[in-house]
Amino acid sequence: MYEVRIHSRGGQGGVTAAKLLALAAFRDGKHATACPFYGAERRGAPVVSFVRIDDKPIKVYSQIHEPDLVIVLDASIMDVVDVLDGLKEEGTVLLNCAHPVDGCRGTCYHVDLTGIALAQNLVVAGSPILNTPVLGALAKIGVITLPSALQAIREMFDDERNVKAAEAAYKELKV
Amino acid sequence: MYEVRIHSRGGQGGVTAAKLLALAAFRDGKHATACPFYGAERRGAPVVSFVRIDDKPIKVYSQIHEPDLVIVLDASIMDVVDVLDGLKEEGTVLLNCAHPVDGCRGTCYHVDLTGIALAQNLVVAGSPILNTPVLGALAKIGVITLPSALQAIREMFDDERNVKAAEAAYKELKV
Amino acid sequence: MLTIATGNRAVAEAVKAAKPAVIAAYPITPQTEIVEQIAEYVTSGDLESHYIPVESEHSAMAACIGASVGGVRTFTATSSHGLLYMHEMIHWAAGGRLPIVMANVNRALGPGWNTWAEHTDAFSQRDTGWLQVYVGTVQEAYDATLMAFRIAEDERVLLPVMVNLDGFSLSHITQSLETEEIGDFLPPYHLPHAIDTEKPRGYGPMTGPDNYYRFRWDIERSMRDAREVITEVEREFADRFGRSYGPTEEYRCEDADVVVIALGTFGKEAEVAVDRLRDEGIRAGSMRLRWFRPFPHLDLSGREVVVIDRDYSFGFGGVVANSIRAKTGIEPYSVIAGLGGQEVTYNDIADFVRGRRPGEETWFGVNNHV
Amino acid sequence: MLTIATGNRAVAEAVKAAKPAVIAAYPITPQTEIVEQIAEYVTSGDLESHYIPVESEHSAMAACIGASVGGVRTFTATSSHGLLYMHEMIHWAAGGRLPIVMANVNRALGPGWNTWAEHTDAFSQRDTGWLQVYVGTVQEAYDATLMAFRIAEDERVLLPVMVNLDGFSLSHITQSLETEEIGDFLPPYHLPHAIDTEKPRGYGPMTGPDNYYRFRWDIERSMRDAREVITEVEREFADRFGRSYGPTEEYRCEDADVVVIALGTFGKEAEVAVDRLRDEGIRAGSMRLRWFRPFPHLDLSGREVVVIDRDYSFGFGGVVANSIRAKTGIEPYSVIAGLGGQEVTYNDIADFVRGRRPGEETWFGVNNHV
Amino acid sequence: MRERLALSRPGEAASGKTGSWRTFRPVVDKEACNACGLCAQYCPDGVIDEELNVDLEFCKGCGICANECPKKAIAMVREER
Amino acid sequence: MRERLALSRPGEAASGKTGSWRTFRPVVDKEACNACGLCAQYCPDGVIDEELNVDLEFCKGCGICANECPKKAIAMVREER
Amino acid sequence: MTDISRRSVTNLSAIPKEEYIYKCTSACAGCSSSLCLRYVLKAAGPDSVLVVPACCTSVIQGIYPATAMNVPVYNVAFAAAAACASGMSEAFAATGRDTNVIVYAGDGGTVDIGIQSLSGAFERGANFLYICYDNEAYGNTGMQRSGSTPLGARTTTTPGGKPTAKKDLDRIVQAHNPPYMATACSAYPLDLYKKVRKALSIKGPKFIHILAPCPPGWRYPTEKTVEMGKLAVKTGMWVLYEREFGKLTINGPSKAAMRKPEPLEDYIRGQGRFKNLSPETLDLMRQQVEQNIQRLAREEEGIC
Amino acid sequence: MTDISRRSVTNLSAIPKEEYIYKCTSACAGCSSSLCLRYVLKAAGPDSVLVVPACCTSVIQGIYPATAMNVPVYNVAFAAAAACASGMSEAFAATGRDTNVIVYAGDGGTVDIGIQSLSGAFERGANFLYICYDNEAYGNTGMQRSGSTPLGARTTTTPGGKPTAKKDLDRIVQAHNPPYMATACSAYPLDLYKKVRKALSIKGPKFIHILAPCPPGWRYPTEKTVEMGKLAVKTGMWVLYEREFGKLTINGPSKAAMRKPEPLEDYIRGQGRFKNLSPETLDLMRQQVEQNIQRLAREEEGIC
Ligand SMILES: Cc1ncc(C[n+]2csc(CCOP(=O)(O)OP(=O)(O)O)c2C)c(N)n1
Ligand SMILES: Cc1ncc(C[n+]2csc(CCOP(=O)(O)OP(=O)(O)O)c2C)c(N)n1
Ligand code: SF4
Ligand code: SF4
Ligand code: SF4
Ligand code: SF4
Ligand code: SF4
Ligand code: SF4
Ligand SMILES: [Mg+2]
Ligand SMILES: [Mg+2]
Repeated sequence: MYEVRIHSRGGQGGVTAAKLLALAAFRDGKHATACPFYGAERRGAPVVSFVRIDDKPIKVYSQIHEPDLVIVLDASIMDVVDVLDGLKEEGTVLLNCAHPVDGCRGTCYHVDLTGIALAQNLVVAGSPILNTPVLGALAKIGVITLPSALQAIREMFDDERNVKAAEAAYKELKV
Repeated sequence: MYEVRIHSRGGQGGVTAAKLLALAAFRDGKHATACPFYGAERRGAPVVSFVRIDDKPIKVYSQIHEPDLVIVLDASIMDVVDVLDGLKEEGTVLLNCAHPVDGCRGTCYHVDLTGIALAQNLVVAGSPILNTPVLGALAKIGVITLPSALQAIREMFDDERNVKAAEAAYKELKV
Repeated sequence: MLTIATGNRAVAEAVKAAKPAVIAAYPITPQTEIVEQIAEYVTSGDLESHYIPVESEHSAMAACIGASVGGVRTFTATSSHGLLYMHEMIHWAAGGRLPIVMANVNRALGPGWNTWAEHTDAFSQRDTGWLQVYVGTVQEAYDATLMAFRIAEDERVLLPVMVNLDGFSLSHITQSLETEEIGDFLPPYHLPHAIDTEKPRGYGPMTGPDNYYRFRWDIERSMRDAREVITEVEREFADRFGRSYGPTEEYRCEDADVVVIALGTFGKEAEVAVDRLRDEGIRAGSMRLRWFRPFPHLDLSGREVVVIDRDYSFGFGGVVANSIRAKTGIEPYSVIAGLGGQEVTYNDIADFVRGRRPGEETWFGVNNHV
Repeated sequence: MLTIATGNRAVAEAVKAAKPAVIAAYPITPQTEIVEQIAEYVTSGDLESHYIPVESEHSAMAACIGASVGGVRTFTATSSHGLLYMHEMIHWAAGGRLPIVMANVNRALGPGWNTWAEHTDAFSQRDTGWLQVYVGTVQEAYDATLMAFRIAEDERVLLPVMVNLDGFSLSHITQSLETEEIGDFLPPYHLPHAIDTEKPRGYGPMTGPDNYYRFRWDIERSMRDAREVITEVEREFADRFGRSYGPTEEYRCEDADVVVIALGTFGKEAEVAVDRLRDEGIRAGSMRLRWFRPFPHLDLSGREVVVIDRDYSFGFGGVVANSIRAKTGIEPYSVIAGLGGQEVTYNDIADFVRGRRPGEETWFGVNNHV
Repeated sequence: MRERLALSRPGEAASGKTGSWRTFRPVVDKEACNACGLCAQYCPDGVIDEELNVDLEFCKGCGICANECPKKAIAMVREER
Repeated sequence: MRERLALSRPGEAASGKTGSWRTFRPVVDKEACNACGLCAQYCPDGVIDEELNVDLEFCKGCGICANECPKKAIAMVREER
Repeated sequence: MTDISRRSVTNLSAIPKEEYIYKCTSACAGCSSSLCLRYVLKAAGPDSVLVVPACCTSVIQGIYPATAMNVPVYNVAFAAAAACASGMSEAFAATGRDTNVIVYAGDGGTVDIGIQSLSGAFERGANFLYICYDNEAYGNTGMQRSGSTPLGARTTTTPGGKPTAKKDLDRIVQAHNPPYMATACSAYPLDLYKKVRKALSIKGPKFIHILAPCPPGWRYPTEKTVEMGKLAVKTGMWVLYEREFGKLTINGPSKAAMRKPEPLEDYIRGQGRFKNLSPETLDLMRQQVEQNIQRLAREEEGIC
Repeated sequence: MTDISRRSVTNLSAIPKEEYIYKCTSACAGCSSSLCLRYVLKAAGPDSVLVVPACCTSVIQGIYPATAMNVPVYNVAFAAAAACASGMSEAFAATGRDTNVIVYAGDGGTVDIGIQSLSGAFERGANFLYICYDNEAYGNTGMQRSGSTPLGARTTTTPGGKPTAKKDLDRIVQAHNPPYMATACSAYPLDLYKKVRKALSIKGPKFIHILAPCPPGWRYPTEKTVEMGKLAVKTGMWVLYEREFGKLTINGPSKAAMRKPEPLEDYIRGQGRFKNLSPETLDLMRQQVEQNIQRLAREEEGIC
């Protein structure tokens, strides 16, 4: 079972990112579940979501304490939340950040999703949309395939800018 | 245990009569309970109330099925309800009626409580008040003493016309 | 003072003695007399209290909640649909740890409309964190209401208490009643978490998964402590006023082979049945369950048990019978009787005992039973 | 069609397939998505239905009652305080013998506010005469909702059904979902006592002590008949759509020495715990209780039982543990866990089994336990 | 038929013969009457028919008919039983 | 002390440092400012003090201050982290 | 002897002879609410359903298994009438039925515990007729105060007289801009009949508020029921009007009363509930009556 | 550099500097309701209790064990605010305390599920201040329609736009004749401040209805919150007024707007929830705005 934890803030689309990832994995022929853990907070507050991907049906509903992959949609969260908590030794980290960040563990990727979203003018109520571009990055990392990523995006949104953003993230991902 | 069943119509004061009787018995030094059985009806519909009098504490809450005394505050009820149902062989009946009534069993008393109430102008919302005069009749029958009957009336009402009506009934009771 | 009174009147008398500063209630048959009597006391000045004539029972309980956390003793009374309509706030009052006292006049639930006695209304609130006591006489209605304030407000408890009396058969029956000068039996109201603008706090805010269950546990902890508090208060009450009560009232149980368990007036009427059965040579006893929350520790070992449930949990069974089964392991004969005021006499109760079939359930009056 | 969906979405999909003519609902976290999705379907025309955006849950249920007796299929959804607020009408719907289907997203009760999973909300309605089913997967949320209409509307039942899903942990989880063309799986709505102005009748009028209990008995009779109806419908569903369900879902129970009993998502997560325990050599099994009303006949003889209650009846105990005690005579190890979304993993569940103390109760996370 | 819930059927005398509630009975003086129909119109229980016959099985004796009669053609007479 | 119910205590940062929510940060040009105080008045979170210092630990970056400044003395600048 | 049958019909000719309430109900003698219900059902006809929350009307039908009502009556919980009716009306709409859905509710079930569901249903534009018969207290439970109890009236929960004013239900309903609303009074049954007919001809939420004097509650002799209603109108305590799509028409009897009102005391005096009313309270009542009349008169004139 | 501190106080001089809401709340960026609450508490001062039913305000305080509010806040069930407050105010009265009891509730908790307890408390004359901040939908649960959602607005439960008009809360409250009622808007915090002060100086039930634009709900960029409120007033969509003991005063900004209103489109255009509004709906809205203004203007002039 491949376990992913996504850190974001309310309104940034972390929950949708988890759903998209699960859908893409599902389109890859895997079993997948996505579960958000909602805090009591409004937009802006830290939120975690979990995605599990496996070849067998998944019966676990509790949170992920030892993720294989940690996605951080908002690097500022790292000041308040220990995003690397429990990350497996050989784990992977994906940061939304133009630059590499200190103190990362495992294989550490970064990409400026915010910049990509702003470039595509993907903004809702003042917040850039990060959930569709991040799928591109995940495809590049190999968690899902790029066609499934794009298909998942198209199933959920009918705005091609999201696809463009994902493709951009696929290209711009850096270690 | 002496068991009394009172038949009346909603608004005629049968429930209060039961309370008054219990109070008078209590003032006589007895144990007494009074319980009304309310139907789902409004004023005018038949209502039964029960009074139990005993020297020991009374633990029964259910209805009285074999009364020692049946009181009928409204003779017209006899057309619709079998008021004598279960009356003990040696039982007593008290009817609000100017004249004796056919088909009575046991010792059968009657008195024109309605007339007495109207004479005292004891009328509420168009209905003559029967519950205080009836106590006089009951004292005469010997269920309670007259002083206790009058005391009970005075404890519950501060209108001396009620006392007068009870005294009148005491006098006018006929077998 | 010794007089006669109905069960409803007794409750109102106890409230007059306890002097809650705020009373909020809504009328409903067969509770109405309580409300009317209190309104009368307040108008005449016999009771100095703020009586709030709310527009519904949900608001009655909400007003009591506001007043109780505002720092004063409060009381309300209801029945049946009124109780159901305040369900959300009943949960709230307990979660808010507010020592509100409520009289509930047990009545059946519609449809069809039925105003007579049944315990399903109160049992339907048995998970809420309220203490529940069921009384059997007019005197006990008075005594239990008084004690309810003392128990609820005890710092070890701080939970609301519901005093239950059977609709009509107790609420409207007239029996003798001794009222008391209660003196300092009830200490002044003191709520540790009363609103204090000098010490601002946020009451009942969002509480996450990490903390929520702790407060739930504290309710249960206080429920458990309440058993001791109840015993203490009942003992002190007996010392002061000469009438003693316990978690159950037992009648000729010591040597009984078969024990009838019931609540409220059936529990008293069962004593008459027991006398009859004893006359026949059946060693019967009666155990009237007074406290239902916290549920008492019962010792029934070696006895046959007949439970009368004036309630039902559909698709499951009688609530009392199954509680006893769960808590004692005994397989009672479960009789469902008295729903919606169905007439049950001591003769019927004696019949239940005579015809008992432990482990089975029967609906009184229904031919088609299991 | 095979896709992925949340538990809430699955419920909405099932409703779309069942085509109730009237839907009345009020939003509340974590149920909101159901309501929103249905509003979306109705607006887009995907579902031809009258959606009534009521002003409260009491009115939601009242509107369903009016519509159901008016002669059409109805649906509503709620959670937690919404469920409590409609308590009176929940009783009414069952007493009125109306086959309303409701999805309840199980959530804890305030104060403090807590939006996470707990079963106390629905258990607090367990006496009302509603059938209750608790689901464990997104697919099951869909399937159970569909079957709920068929079961409720069966002439042998004619009682409302509540489909329960854990707040967030199931309502918001995304899993795969197979939706169906249901064809004639749901026959047209037929209510024998639907309003008919050609045949005027008085519904639920004053009903005296002589008659009232008969109608209560009929509810129970139908509850008992419902067991058979449920089995039939679940069998037909399996035949048609290939997914089969029963009163419980058992996992590796055949040869188990110790069985974990839980509801909802804990019941699924327990299966993972069972696998781990088996790896350690502990012969564990899991029995997920699906139907809670009517309460299933359980055979647990010769087994140790660990019950996880995500609920509590204060002053009494865990509702599931005590129901099992009452109905089977077995003394389970009663674990109170997961209140208000308290995190419980398969490791924790395995720990409950490892450290089981039959006959005792423990509150997970509370040191100060009994 | 199995009755699943309390469904009552329409019928006269659903609450019994309410005529027995009366203390006073309306007596119409048809000579004095001008047939205005007001008594029938105002009778809460609809027990006065077009021919101004009072159905004494059901008349509750409220006296409204007598009170409203513009001709004072209705007298309320004490019932003797 | 035994806490019987959820009673929360007042304190800054009850919901954490909300400054981290920002995508854009207000930067006041004190030269252009006329000290009208409108920015402080309208800040929903009260994070602008009398000296017009923005408490960036808590400013959520809504931009109201900038939008309402009659002097256009506040610029919203993209946060780089 | 005059041929009475021929003459007696004139007055009632417009009104169907059919009665949908059988003799007898268990209403109190002299109950004006039952009188009103007779006319409501005559106007509505047999293809109608009554939705009745807890109130006197739930009781007067009689006890199971018989009912005095010859249309379907759905008895429902106290707070639930308007919501239940709105659900029922949607069900009928969904199945193409034209059946009238009529709530017949007391004042308590309307202005107190039922106002939320009433307000909600009206805001949503539900298609039904809501009738509130206002006996100004909780009759069914023995005359406790309701929000609709007038200032100064003694009830069992206001033994010293109600300290606050009668809740202004009509202005509350008016705020919801229903297509049709009207007041009525049991003393004017033909007027009520017409209003019910008109209401039922309009789609959407309709409202009729009937003043329904109640002998045991108001403490007057039963025979005065109609007289009491007329006095309410003639003194201006109660104004008969209709508001169709926002346009107000004050009805004849009230028009007359507004020109030359009878003294308020005539209304007050006959009622036990107003015994010992203080002169100050009476003055306040008088002011309120005048304000209300003026407000309505100005509205009708189109000034506001 | 200019000495800013000296000059900056002028505008705010009347307003206490004390803040009773700590930095930070978890309100959305640009939340106008939090802005309002700042001023409400400044006006009320520390001897005040907030009673808060389920709504955004129950969440923005923060999660246990910390709260951003520095006055006691009693969080209570959704439908219970006014009743709870009335009980609390009686408790304070019984113990001789002068503490302000203030309900701070959303529009859903006021016009929908809370209207019954509000109406009851006002009818009883309870002594407290009820403030409804109106973001015209259920914000806390993610913007479903409320009774207060305006005609045509898209919410998650009215994806095609709300088919019925905004419930007229103010006329409903007005029907209860409270001694003080007012409207306010988050874009005019000093006006709000004054109104809260005045309300709290009066005994009995007081009411303030605040229009509180909400960026995620109305779908406009966060920085436009104040602008949106001003536009509501300037277009006449929202009228600022006070009614003291029945006497209406329309406040300055609305007076100006009534003389020369800005085009309604300016208000509509900036909000995503009004996207694809049909011209007919816009016309209807315009009519409603005009009617409302005229009604208020006439009332102020004393015509009715
Ligand atoms: C939730 C609930 N609370 C209280 C009652 C009790 N109750 C039944 S009818 C009634 C009063 C009805 O008053 P109103 O609506 O004015 O009608 P009326 O009886 O005067 O005809 C009350 C308090 C109830 N049935 N349900
Ligand atoms: C009885 C009940 N039903 C539903 C809810 C869920 N709920 C909580 S807040 C809310 C919406 C509040 O809307 P509003 O009053 O307008 O305040 P806002 O969130 O917009 O600030 C809802 C539906 C609840 N808590 N209780
Ligand atoms: S007395 Fe009353 S019930 Fe009898 S006929 Fe006259 S009006 Fe009708
Ligand atoms: S009211 Fe009088 S005059 Fe008119 S029809 Fe009746 S009896 Fe005749
Ligand atoms: S951006 Fe918003 S939160 Fe930050 S200072 Fe300006 S108004 Fe305040
Ligand atoms: S609003 Fe602009 S001009 Fe006014 S004080 Fe703020 S920065 Fe200065
Ligand atoms: S109490 Fe009044 S309204 Fe109710 S039935 Fe009697 S007279 Fe009619
Ligand atoms: S949803 Fe709207 S009202 Fe609620 S906190 Fe956010 S901005 Fe404020
Ligand atoms: Mg009434
Ligand atoms: Mg809102």
